[in-house]
Amino acid sequence: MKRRPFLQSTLAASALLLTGLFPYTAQAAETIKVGILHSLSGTMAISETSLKDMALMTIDEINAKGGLLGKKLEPVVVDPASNWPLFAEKSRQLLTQDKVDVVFGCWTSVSRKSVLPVFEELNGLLFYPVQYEGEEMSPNVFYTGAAPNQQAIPAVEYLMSEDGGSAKRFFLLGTDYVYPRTTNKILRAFLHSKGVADKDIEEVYTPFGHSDYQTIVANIKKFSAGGKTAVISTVNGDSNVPFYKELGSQGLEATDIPVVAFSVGEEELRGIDTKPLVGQLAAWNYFQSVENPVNTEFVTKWKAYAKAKNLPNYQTAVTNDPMEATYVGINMWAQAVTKAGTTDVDKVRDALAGQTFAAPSGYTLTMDKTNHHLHKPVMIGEVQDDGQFSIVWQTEGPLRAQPWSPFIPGNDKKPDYAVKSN
Amino acid sequence: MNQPMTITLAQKAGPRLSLAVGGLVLAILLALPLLHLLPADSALHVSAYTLTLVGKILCYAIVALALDLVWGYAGLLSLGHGLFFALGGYAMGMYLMRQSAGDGLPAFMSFLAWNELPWYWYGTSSFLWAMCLVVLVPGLLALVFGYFAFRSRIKGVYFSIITQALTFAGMLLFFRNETGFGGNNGFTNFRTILGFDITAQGTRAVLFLCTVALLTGSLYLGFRLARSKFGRVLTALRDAENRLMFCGYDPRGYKLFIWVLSAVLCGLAGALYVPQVGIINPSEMSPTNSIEAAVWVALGGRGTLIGPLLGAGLVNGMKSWFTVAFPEYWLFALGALFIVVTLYLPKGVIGLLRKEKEQ
Amino acid sequence: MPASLPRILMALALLWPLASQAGDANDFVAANPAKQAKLLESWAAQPDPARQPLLDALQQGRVAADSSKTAFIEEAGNFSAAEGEAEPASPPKKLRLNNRLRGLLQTAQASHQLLASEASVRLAAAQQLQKSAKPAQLELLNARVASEQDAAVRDALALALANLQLVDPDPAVRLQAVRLLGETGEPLARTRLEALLDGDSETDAGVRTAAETSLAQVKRRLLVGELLGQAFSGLSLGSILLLAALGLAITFGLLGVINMAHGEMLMLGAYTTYMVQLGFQRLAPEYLALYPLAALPVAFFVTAAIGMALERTVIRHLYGRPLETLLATWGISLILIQLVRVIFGAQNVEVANPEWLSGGLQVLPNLVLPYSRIIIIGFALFVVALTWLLLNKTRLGLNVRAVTQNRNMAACCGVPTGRVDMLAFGLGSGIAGLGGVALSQIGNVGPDLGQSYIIDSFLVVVLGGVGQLAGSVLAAFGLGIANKLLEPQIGAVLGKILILALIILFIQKRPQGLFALKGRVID
Amino acid sequence: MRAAPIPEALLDPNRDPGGSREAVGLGSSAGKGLDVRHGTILTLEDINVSFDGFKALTNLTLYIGVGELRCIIGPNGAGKTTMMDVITGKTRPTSGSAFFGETLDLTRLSEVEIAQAGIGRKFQKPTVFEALSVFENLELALKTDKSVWASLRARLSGAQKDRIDEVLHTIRLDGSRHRPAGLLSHGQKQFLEIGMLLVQEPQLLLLDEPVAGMTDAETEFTAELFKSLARKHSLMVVEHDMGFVGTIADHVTVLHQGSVLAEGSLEQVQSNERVIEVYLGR
Repeated sequence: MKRRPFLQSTLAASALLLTGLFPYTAQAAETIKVGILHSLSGTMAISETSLKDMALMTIDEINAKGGLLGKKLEPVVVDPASNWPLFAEKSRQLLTQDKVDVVFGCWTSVSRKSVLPVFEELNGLLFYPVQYEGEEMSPNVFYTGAAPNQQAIPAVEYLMSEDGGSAKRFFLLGTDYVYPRTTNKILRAFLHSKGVADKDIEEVYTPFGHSDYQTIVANIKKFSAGGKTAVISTVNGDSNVPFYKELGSQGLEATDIPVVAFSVGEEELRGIDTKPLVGQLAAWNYFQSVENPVNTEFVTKWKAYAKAKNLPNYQTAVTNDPMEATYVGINMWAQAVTKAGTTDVDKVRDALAGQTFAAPSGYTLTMDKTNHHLHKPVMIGEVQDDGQFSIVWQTEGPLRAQPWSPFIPGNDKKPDYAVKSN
Repeated sequence: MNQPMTITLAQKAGPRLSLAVGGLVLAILLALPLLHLLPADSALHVSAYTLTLVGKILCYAIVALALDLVWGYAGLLSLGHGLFFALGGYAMGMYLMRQSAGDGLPAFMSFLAWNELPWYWYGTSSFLWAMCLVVLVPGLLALVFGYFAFRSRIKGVYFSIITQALTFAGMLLFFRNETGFGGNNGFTNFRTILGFDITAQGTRAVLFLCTVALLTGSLYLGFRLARSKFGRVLTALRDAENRLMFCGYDPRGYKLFIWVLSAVLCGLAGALYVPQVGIINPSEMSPTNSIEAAVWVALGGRGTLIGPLLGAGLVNGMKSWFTVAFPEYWLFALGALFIVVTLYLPKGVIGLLRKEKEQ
Repeated sequence: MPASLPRILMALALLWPLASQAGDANDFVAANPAKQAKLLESWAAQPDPARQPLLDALQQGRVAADSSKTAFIEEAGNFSAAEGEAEPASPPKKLRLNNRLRGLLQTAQASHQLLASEASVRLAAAQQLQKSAKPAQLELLNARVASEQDAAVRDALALALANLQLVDPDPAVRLQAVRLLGETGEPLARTRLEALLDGDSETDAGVRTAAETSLAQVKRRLLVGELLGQAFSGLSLGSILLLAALGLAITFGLLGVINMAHGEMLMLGAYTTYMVQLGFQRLAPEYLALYPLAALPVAFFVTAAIGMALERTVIRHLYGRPLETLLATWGISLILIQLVRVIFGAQNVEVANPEWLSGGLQVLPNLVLPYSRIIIIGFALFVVALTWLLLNKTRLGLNVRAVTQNRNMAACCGVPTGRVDMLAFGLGSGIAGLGGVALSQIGNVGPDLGQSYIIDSFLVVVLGGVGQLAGSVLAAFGLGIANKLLEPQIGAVLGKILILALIILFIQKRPQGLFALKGRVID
Repeated sequence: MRAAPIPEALLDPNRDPGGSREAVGLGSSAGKGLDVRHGTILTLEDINVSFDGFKALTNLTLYIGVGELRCIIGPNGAGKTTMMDVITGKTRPTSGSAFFGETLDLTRLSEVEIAQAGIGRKFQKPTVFEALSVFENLELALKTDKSVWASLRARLSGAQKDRIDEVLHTIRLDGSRHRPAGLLSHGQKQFLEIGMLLVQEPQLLLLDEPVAGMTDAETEFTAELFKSLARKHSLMVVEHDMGFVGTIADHVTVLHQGSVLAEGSLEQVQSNERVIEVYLGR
């Protein structure tokens, strides 16, 4: 009786399996395929989903202007589900099965490290939009986020300046993984070079997903009794809320002990009541509150897009640094394709060197001629009660990235141009 | 559930058919790497993507089988098998890192400004020693943990929860840069294995064949165990441990044997997984992964040998397909699948197939 | 440097009365940040009650400037000139202060508030000055100590003064200041006293000895505060673990369902809180502060209803097959997470603490007990008591216990087992929902909220002994305190690993948990 | 409370308890190593067990002779099952001594060691390996090397197969040898469990309510079976069914509130005033 449906479902299941193994390849080449490799589920979805939407918006925008080389761009969205080996698998799929010409994606360093060998093996092209710890320069990756010298070091310089509160002691707080550890290593070397002694630097790490900051905040308080203290936070996304809430409830204000964060932007602040946070700092290369016509247009477009696509909570849609980096990356790639007249990876790579783009940050950003990183301005923003940042300090102009930080021994021998890691 | 019965049943239902299907699958699996060696423009060429994807799923299938040996047969649900898998993978990864580092230190260490290898890295440049570690590390950990757990007669949910705690602790430990395994980035960027380029078609094909061999070997081992008196003691242990003790059997030895065997199989699967996938990092130890492995087994049908393999293939195949076709909805599909299977297919997919055969 | 700066400021201060007439507000608005800082410092040394409205407006961020750098003060959306009569030449833009200015502003405010009529305001001001008084304020403080009537305020002022007197040229003054500092428990006093121990900075041996004595006293008081703080944070962490685990103690402990979707019940409770908050914002903004109270029953019933629906549709088919409930509930949990992600977005949503849950109670100078945490501890105990009463003193509780102990027998006795199962599962889920409300006040509210608590919750229930409410309570507080004792010693990461290892060892020792029922072995 | 009187039979060195001196050498059931010089196979002296303050056994003293068939009766909660738990090592007494033969200290041995030493137990609720066939159940119970390594290489010898067939016949389950044990009726499961005890060849059999749920015919058959087992083996039967007890027992021990209330033949026990008081109420 039940036999037929069962058989059918089994057949259907095996069909699913087969299509999974052998995805249909390529249609005609009327479009240029663009891969988007951001986690839409799992722990990283919180950060990466908006980058996917931003990429789609930018692609729409380019298509609205007639596409590239007379062809439309066709986005191919996949979900690596915050699973690092899946990132490698998906990138291979994008490059060999879907035959995309470029991929925009990844957030965490580990996901980038996971796909890197694939991109190098298949000579693909990846645009990576997030600030990271540096120590990498692959010919197959363009890094549109900040290297440590484009974010962390200027932030600390600001804290040591009179306007930043002339901090003498530094509490380096991070989640225990590679980016915070490396950044703090660089910062410690930098602080040493500025004459800060080891007794005035405290490094504390918490496990992933840590949510109880009572002891740590108490320790910060204790540490701060020894002199003007600043906290440099590389706490990972989700742990920030309990950390800031604890700061607020133990009565630590930014005027006493400023906290500068490298992973807290507008998007993260959407999930936090910012009133107790006013005055806390963040260092980025872009803030939504930057005032210039390019940014005004950028923000307006994004809000309109969010509303049109009915994204969740579109009423409070914001832009942030990695979104801007995604936007800049796609546009630079488009310019390079136009310049090269082809989507061929080697030609586009050559065309990208020295490419410039008037970015929403208000600066004309340049892709470095050799090191695959963007020249970026650095801005320090203070949290306002409306969830935006007011910019209290910024660099004169864009800085060249130093992916091989001079503060890490041995890096002086590293070449200043991209070479395959293999 | 009823393993010995099902075996007899399968025999009755036509060993020829089972053998034919099994042989066909094996033939396809053996053909895949050979087809991969064909030139890329050939119509029959199997892409590296397909090969690594199938290779990955086969590794998962071994894990499922190993888990089924302890869960389906001995009734011990481990929610920490990801740990053994990852440990095997890390042991292999250490060797691969040493290979790509040449005479120097692995990249992540020089980056931490370490000047010499930690003691546990000694000898990892030797493939042989790395292979020993692949077996020894998960095996010894399982032995020590199992010895204490079974001595205290921890079973059921308690056992599941402490295995989960174990793998969670392992994950936190490996997350730390200081532990000396590359922190959350783990190991990537492997170059050569035994001197062969890891991305070469030939190397891929050989690795794939090794995986098929390990899978067939484990399957054969499982089959022999299940048909031996040992297998029947395990079944008895699962259903009525007290009765078995009063028959004069010491359950600890039996549990420990199958538990360690299962951990070692997982370690081996992990060791084959790493060079094919190209990365090993602590998220393999996350409790979620281990729960997922339990789901493969339940989905396929536990207490059978083929069921877990089917389950691993089905879930991972679906995952690969869904995450491309409907990226936002694949969790719904996966979740619904679990519910439907537990509610309507208590014996898993294999139970369903058997029912078909019976009619 | 420390000597020359006051002198310059004094000189400035002498000039000030003249300049002041030109309009503080307009001066401030026209100045660059460095000059603004100087202005604030001088105001702090020379308080003038007439400046109070300006300072208030600055602190509340209501000061704006037009293009001609004329100062305006915003009042309910309208801008009026801060000084004299003027119309804005362009739409005024609000002045943004940076941290440094905000700090100086606080000090200036405190100086001005020393002149306030209420003693409590003066006291708070004096306490603020203990932290931030600048040498330039020495004269002001001296004058205020002399004229202050209220004893408490005078003591506080004396202390603020003592901080400045540590560098007084007169050893006798320094000695007195050192003695005074010895009577406090301020972490800052410790640093200041430590600086005096060194022969280079403090030449007088008598002062040095007194500093040593005072330092010992301060350290003792600080230690007390630290220990109390540790104990409190242990209790607080315990109460959070308890709230997270309590629902599970029912669904898993009593019903035997390995409820992997328990974390999602917490998450749904937290999202319900978010929705209630939104509702209040839209419909009754005047009662917004009460939204957490309103969220409690709502969250309870919402999650209980979802729990009951799940029980009726899925879980009731799985009783007696505990390991299969694990798989089914895991599926449910995946679906719920993704559902929330699709509806509310992957990002965290904002759940703000109302006024009465923000800030903390200053018990000792180095010990603040956050109100939210105090209330959560109380709330956890309240929920435990409620659950205990429900299970032990009501008909429902009796039925639940009967069903969980012997389903068939209970059915024979006329207990409607289906209904009881449903209600019990609903109760467990509802309690998880209550836990979610509490968690939303201290952590983030996002789709993954539940995932971060599920492992801890299971550990608490298992450690306490399945089916033992008291065991869960003890396990939660035990884990919380152990965690907080270990954290300062070996760091949060190793601490967590060690705790997990200890739990594994403990279960070896007592496989049935803390509170296992001993008895005849039932087969 | 005074210790219960020791049966005369056991005190008299000239008498063979149960007439089974020679039973020691009979079959393989008499373990090679077991020292039963004094004719006592089980000695329990002053056993106390308490669970969280509740005293389950109080100064229990009991002796079972070699080849004896002893029935234990007593109201619910008298401590019958707890006593079996103590003998089989499942529960450790708080004080007192328990010896199997003259030398094996049961309080120091694990359950498995006790089972291997030659004490078999049948549970109150029939417990068989439901997923295995009847034959496989017996195969597992069969007296043989039970270590992991042995089980990996185990093959049944002809003699072992014959032994299983023989027992299958005895317990009247020859027809169901390949049926999964889970599909047997309640009574059949009882027999299967008894069969498993038989192939295990213990010297002392502990049987907890063996005829519960059996038809009259089955009960009768069981009584015959037990009587034939006595002498070759020692049996301790816990039973409520007085009729059954009457047909099989030479000696009856009455337990009450964790200690021995009376001991002797069924008639002696039934006429004991204290027993009447306990069973019938004051």
